[in-house]
Amino acid sequence: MATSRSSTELLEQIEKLSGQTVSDCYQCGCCTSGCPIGEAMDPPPSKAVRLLQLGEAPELLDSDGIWMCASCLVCGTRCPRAVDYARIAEACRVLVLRSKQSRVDPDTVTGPELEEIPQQAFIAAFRKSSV
Amino acid sequence: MADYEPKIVGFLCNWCTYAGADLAGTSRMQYPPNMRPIRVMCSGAVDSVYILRALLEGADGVFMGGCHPGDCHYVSGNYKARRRMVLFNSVMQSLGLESDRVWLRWISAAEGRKFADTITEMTEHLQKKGPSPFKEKWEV
Amino acid sequence: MTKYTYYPGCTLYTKARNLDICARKAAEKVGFELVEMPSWNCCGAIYNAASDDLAAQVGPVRNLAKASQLGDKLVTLCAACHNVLKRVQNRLDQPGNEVESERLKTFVDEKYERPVKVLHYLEVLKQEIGWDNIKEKVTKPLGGLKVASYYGCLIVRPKEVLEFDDPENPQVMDDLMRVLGAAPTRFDFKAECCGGYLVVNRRDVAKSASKKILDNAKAWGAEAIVTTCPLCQYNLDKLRAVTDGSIPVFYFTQLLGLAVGLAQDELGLEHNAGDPVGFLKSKGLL
Amino acid sequence: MPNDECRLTGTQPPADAQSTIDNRQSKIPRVGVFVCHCGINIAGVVKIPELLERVGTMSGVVVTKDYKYCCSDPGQQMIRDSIKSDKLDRVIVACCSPTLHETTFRNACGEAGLNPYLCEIANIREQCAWVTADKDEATTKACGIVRTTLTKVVHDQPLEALTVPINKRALVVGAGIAGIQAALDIANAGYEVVLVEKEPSIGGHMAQLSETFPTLDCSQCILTPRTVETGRHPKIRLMTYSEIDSVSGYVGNFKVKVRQKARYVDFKTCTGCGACLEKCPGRTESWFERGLVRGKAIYRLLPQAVPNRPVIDAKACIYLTKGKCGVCAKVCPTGAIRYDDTDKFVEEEVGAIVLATGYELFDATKLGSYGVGRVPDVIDGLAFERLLSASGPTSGDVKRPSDGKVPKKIVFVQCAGSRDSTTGMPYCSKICCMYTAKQAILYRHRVHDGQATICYIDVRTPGKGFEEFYKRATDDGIQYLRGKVSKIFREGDKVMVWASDTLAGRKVELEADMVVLATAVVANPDGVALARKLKTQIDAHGFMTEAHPKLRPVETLTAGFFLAGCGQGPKDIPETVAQASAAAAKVLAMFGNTRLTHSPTTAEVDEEICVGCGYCERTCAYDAVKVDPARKKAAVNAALCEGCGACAVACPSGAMTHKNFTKKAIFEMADQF
Amino acid sequence: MKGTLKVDAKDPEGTIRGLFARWLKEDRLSAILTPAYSASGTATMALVSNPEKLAAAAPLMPAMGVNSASIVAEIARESSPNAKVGLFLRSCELRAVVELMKLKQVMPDSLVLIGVDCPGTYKAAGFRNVRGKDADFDNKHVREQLGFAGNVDFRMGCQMCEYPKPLVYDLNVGFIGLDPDKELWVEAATDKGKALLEGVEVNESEEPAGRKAALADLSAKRKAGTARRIEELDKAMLGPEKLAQYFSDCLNCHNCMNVCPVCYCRECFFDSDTFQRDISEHVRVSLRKGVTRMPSETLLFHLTRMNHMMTSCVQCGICEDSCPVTIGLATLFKKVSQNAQQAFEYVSGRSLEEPLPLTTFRETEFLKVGEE
Repeated sequence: MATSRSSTELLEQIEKLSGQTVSDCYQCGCCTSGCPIGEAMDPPPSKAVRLLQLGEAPELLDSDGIWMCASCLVCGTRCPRAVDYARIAEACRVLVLRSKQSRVDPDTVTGPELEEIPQQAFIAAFRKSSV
Repeated sequence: MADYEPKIVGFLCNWCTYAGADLAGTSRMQYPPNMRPIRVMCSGAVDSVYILRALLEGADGVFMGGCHPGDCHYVSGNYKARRRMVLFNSVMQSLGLESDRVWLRWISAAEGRKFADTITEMTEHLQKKGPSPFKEKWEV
Repeated sequence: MTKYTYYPGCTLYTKARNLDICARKAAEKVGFELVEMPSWNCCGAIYNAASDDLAAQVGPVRNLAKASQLGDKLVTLCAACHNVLKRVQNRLDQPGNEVESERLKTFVDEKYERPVKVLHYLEVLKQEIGWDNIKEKVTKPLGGLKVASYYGCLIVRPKEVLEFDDPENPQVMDDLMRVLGAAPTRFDFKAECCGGYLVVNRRDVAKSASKKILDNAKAWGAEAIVTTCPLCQYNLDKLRAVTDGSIPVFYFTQLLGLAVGLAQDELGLEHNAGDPVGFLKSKGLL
Repeated sequence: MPNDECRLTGTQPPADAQSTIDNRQSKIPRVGVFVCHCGINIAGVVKIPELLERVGTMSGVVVTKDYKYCCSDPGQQMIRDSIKSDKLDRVIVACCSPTLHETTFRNACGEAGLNPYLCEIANIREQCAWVTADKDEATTKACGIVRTTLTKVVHDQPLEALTVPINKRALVVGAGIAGIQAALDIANAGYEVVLVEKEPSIGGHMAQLSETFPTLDCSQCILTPRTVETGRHPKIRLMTYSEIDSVSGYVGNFKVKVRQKARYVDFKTCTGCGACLEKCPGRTESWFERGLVRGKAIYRLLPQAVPNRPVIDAKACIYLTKGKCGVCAKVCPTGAIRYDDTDKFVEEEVGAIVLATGYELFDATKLGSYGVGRVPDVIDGLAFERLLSASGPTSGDVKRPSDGKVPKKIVFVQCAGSRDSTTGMPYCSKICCMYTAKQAILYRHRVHDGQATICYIDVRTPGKGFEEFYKRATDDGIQYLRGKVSKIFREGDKVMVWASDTLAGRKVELEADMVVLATAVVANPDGVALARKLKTQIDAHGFMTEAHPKLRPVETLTAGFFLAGCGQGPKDIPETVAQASAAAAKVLAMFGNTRLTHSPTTAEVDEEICVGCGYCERTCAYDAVKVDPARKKAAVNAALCEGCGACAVACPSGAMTHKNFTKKAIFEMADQF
Repeated sequence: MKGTLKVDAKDPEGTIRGLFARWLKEDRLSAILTPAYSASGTATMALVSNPEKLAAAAPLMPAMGVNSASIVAEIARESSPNAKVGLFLRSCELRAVVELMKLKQVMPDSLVLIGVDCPGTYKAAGFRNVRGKDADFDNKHVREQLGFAGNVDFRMGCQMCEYPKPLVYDLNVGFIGLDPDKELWVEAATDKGKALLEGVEVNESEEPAGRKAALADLSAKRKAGTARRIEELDKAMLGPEKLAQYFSDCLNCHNCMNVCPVCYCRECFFDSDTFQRDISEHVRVSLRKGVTRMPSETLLFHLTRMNHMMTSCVQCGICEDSCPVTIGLATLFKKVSQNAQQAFEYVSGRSLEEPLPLTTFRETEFLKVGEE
């Protein structure tokens, strides 16, 4: 698999920001198995790490999956190789956000329920997914 | 200092580091010839007086090689060597003497590469440091 | 009466008043006092795990510095605040982290005087007060109410930083419920995620994650759920319409308050969804 | 440029004063140095004539010779001749590593009448010629190596190899299939064996198994003949319900103290009729049945128990705990019950010890998300073996523990604690892939419409017939799902499994009636404790360490201790049996000698100097040094001493000496550069 | 059991002698080792068995000629079940006794360790002149406690001592932080110690706060002083050049070793034939460097000795007192041994249970050593 230069750099940045080493992962899939929102996450954690292992960091940064992780840390807690995917996802989001691209535009979030959602959820959501 | 060649006395434990040095040889790995190997049965059998003797008599460095912790052929000799080394370093540092002329390294029988690299690294390190101040300064 | 510096956080002043009010009043009943920290600021709501993102930690650092001037312990109640403050505190005082720690401290004017132990209210109950002492204060035992204790993710993980309880099968809240006279049920989803803040833009995801939690609690025979996180409470309680059949979700402080004799109007039940009053009456607890 | 030893020739003192040797020796040494070309291996780099010339000037050297291959017959003959004609009393052979030809040349010296320990090797091949390209540098280094060796050889003393008699009895610890096999092999060769087993019956884990992979032989059927043979073998002294209390002595001559646990049943009087077993009201956890059924306080491990005698579990016995009951004593027709029984100690003397302490399964309750202990229908592999076994609690019918229903869907979870460096063990347990496939196949034999799903990370089948067996499993419709299970929980009467299909890249939720965990194999904790007590090496996970991973796989670094079975690492039955026979062969090889030779380069004490401070005693890893408290003198038991030299270094006064590695010798070697 | 003991006639030393007399008379001790004055007034040690002969005993004498652990090693090398000897010794002496017990050079069974507070001592040599004709000098000395910490006439070892109160004892007699004209502090830590206090009128109490504070204060001041001295030492000694200079006067007399209480070998390694070189060796070595200093092994001796006994050094400084060329050994060994012992979390003489650092190890310690 050809690895472009920028993708190598991206991987380096992701590893640095997350403090994780993607080659530690042996693709057992435990993170995906245990992810409480694994069905909705695309790619699911193990596949996301696989993309990084294969040098496909740009594809991962473009994906939905990284925005779905709610940082519940179940994957990292149970990972037999002590890889914390939540931190990898965080690093990916940070890289996107730092290029000034918001995932969620606060103005577009609407709905009658918004009145009753605890504000911590808004702060968290916008901190995680908006510039 | 161009013609300065560091002299290193090496104490190699019979079971791991000596065998590792043999493996470096069998694999034809080249390393500088500055180290004179002395085969001892165990790193736990290297007395600090040997190291001091070598240093005071003009060696520029002393190398000690033993089995990795947990792998000692004699159960725990390398753990004892490690404690001796802690004491030795503490005494040297308390006196303001360089303890980086004395290297203790764990090198197994399978680590020929590591042996060759370590001796190369140590020789280069001592080359950079220059001759041991001990040999001249402690004479008349 | 021992006084503790208390950090309520924003949600406890608004949407989760029912978590906070009972906590303060119940504390006095069981023998300690929560003294609210003056001029606290937002904790940030979520911990930023990127290794270089120091700016995100400034808010919590300021809170911790202020708290350090008041004492060596800081009590939290909201699971999110607890998670953030505890993790930032860890970052400040972890050996080997001195350089970063010093940098962080330079961001705020307040002097960080000493390491502050960030304690969750439940930890205060267990470690500082003790179950036996609480048991003595129970005037209205909960009559064997079958409750499933739901901890969520934020107070148990990461385990080595939070040092709260077993992250797979935590027990603290179960123990408390037992002391209060309830019958905690087994429950396999004690520490699974409810979907958290995804409810803001991915309501569907939060709904399905919450449904699994509620389903499992009901499968184990739970009549009610207790929790300590406003967001968990919201996702489980307000979103429960999605589940077939209702099961009330209380804050543990509400049941604590009830058991130690707070009056009905002190429990903040009006902030819960459904008919919690009717439920408690049907169980003979009101 | 040649070193200073050559410059010294100009100031050579008169012969009677010239000596670098120990002053205690009156004789001036006559050292012969023989330089081997090793074809071009040495001679191609080291300048042999220059080396010979420089070495020839060194003090003490009386002759230098070189030869193309010193290790050849003519080469050895050259050395032998020179020893005689040049009246040599020391020999240095400058050649390859001593690990290759030290023995060769020492023997050659011995044949010429020179004490072999006065011959030393200067390693100028592996540590000089082969690692140094520059010829001058190599020559100088070779010269230095010879000089260092010369310094040693002149300090060497003639030594006699020690010999000790061998007590030709063996102790085998653990009577699983490994211990049984080793004991039978040794006993069948005509030597006595003491076989110690901590459980009341022999057989170990193999007795728990249903059928074995990949042949599906009935485990009981192939094991029972062996256990019966062991039980009545005239050369095997079987000590069940017993543990090793202590071992002292050394290879060939161990003294073993065995603690025979109180059985409360007189084995001589008991006929094994089993009347007591039926009436006993006391209940206990059954180790053998993996908690699937409650055992009785008086029990036999299994119906085919060897010896076929019950014992009483004192913790569960109502009479022994509360003083009431006594039913077993009342119904026993031969009056064999002894409530006043106590632990007894028996001493045995043996020459060799085989450690076959076996394995246990990882404590799966530590895998918090797998629900073990919370969800009754999550069991481990050994428990499932009991469910499959015809002699098990369900007579071989697969029924789940919670309600006795026949499970229609079983999920098998592999790597439950294996290959997991965070909550489990980092290694692969080696046998689980195969036994899981076997269990799934056997389940489908018992429950024809049953569905079996195996969640795995990688399927590992390196063994004869293994890959074929794996194919048999997939052919049988057993579903393999690649992905490690994260969570197991109960919902109603179903067991839910959160798995994933990494090949399809998605999360999967499985609904099952029962879940079987292939829990990691770990070293038996009792074996780990024993290894610690015996000071034999164990690895980070408690598995006993072999002397060499390739070439000495059944020996330990402690002479006289041998390894067999899973105590050394996870392995299947054929491998275990092979290793047990190998260990037995090693014991027999030892017993083939009348005496054992032991290297004489041991420690010795100069009593004149020793003040009995005990540094040496506390340093020795082999208990070979003891200080006599009354005399305040240390003494070395040469048979126990492995010759590491640590005690000599620990001794500050120099009272302790390591023979032929004396402080004076090494002290002066450190000065030769 | 602990508490205060009333002092009669403003004579604390006399009160202690009274205790000695009682123990000897009642056969609780067969003899007691105590500081004493010889007939000519020199400071020495005495083994007193006859209570009538106690007049010379000077339990509070502020002078030290040898570290008495050496004496104890002579008299208690073997256990002697019938004798019961009390050792009335100072902290550094008892710490050395403890090390020697671990080194099996002192048998504990027939000994009772009676510790006494020691605020510092003068050298025994010449002490006669310091004391003059003042028979009450010793009592005066303990009364005027203010100068303890800063007394520059004390032995250098004492000036750096941070353990004025012994660490291991059966019975401890103290006066620091009390008014010794009125009362002494006694504290029995073991049954042996309690047996000595039986029948003695002790006013039982907890250790007075004032005493604790005084001890801590003395200790702290000494530590600060030590730090200063080590700083000065470093200026004079650190590095190969200066170190050689520091030891350049050494005569190789080995006095420092001979008086050292924890240098317990019968024959020093340095007197063994390992160090005997013949003329050709000497010439060879000289040839290599062009010139060799003779005697040749002085630095090797000191460095090796440090490797041999720094973990057991009790920092009493008696080596310095005995050095004929006044090499500053006390401060040097204070620094080196303190560092060495800290590396192993060991304090020599602190406890009988702690194993000697070089006789033990943990698999998980010093993980960086050998791994760089």
